[in-house]
Amino acid sequence: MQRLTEEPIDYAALTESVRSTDSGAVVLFLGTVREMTNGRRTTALDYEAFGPMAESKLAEIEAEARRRWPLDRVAIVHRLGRLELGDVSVAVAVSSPHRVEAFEAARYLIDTLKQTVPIWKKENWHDGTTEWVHPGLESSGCKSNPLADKPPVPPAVRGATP
Amino acid sequence: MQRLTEEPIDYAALTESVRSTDSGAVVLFLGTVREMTNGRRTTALDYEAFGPMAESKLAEIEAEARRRWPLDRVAIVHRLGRLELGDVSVAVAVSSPHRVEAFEAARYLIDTLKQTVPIWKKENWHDGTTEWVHPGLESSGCKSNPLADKPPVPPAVRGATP
Amino acid sequence: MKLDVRLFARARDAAGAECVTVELPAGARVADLRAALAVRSPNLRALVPCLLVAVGTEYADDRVLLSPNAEVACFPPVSGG
Amino acid sequence: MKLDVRLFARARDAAGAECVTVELPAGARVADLRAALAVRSPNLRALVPCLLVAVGTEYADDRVLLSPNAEVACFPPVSGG
Repeated sequence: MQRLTEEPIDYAALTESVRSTDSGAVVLFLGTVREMTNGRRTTALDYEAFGPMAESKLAEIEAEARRRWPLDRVAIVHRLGRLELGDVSVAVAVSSPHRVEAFEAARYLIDTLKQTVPIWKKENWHDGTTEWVHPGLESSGCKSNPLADKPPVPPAVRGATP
Repeated sequence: MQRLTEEPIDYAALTESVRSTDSGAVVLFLGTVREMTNGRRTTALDYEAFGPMAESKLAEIEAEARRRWPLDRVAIVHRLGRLELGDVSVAVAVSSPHRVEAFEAARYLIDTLKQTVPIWKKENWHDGTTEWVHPGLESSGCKSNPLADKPPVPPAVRGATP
Repeated sequence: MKLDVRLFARARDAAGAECVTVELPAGARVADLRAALAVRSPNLRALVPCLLVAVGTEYADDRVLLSPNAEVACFPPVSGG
Repeated sequence: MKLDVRLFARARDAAGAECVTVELPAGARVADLRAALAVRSPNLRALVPCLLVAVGTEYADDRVLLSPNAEVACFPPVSGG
């Protein structure tokens, strides 16, 4: 299950949704809005997404995780819009018979989400300035493009279409 | 924070207790009672602990995790008594500024808990038989003792008393 | 052919528009789209080399051929999570 | 000296008691406790070699010296989680 939402994420309900008597392990990851980043103070984050593609990519990474590990249930929710300090921006919940797989899959899901799902955050710094966060992109432009010289599907999700 | 309890574990409250604006990541691990183990059906588990030592060892492994990773908050609760299918037997919640540390610490905490904290489970099999679970111990006895030839503190927690 | 290109995040802010239309010859590829975008929106020029391009809901590299009804989106590196 | 030894899980069930008392000479070590336990509770004999021994709240190997007021517990490998 994957979902984008403008509402606060009910991570307890999400966790309940992956529990089952087939599983001995549940791992939940929450991304939360941290106040300090590299010594700068944030007051809020704005998240936006390219919705249809983000949902499609989330479904792909869930499918890839299920190919790699024997998972029971998977639930991923990403919040969009204005988030205040401490708010939950993303929740990933995974259940599996044994714990190693649940840990590895949850880690894979959030790592891959951050690399490949078209969602962006904008910092609203305490000093009143705002800044889109685009990893690898300097204010002067970028040195190299991860897609220009590579196959259409980024490496992290290539396995999703074997 | 570490606790043993006979009551159902409120893992949502536990997760709330580790959230903070200093953290960008929360990882929660839940152990839950699985129905099938090596093809055998369980109906319930009974957990018992050597309470004072279990609490002391839980405090040690939290201290060791804090030495290894820059953690924000840690909460560990283990349930004792009769647990039915699907019940949560243990919950480990960790927050940290960045996700890698939260994942690694949560994994370390549950792995080490299972190796060193004096808690035991008894299987109540569907066929009416019961069986204490003692890893490495065969019904005829054991081949080797992990403590007899080694220093007093098991390897996994040696670093806790440098 | 005319293609509507959706923009997101810093690319949208730089262009001052959620969508820009570019004119491309038949047989154009993603690389041609990049070049056209830099001409169409000079404020995007510095960003263009590092934009990710999606056709439909799939990432597309510079060699991908564009059809007249392609749904195209361009955006800088993602930062969800 | 007399030591009360707490037992847990399968060790308690095998001995049929939560606590057994063993008589040990002064200067006895954990290895001597194991031997005495096997004599005191024959049903524990098969388990004794693989019991973990705790003095207070710390694991203790066979070389650890036992004091007359030591709080001792013996139990098979743990299985929490």
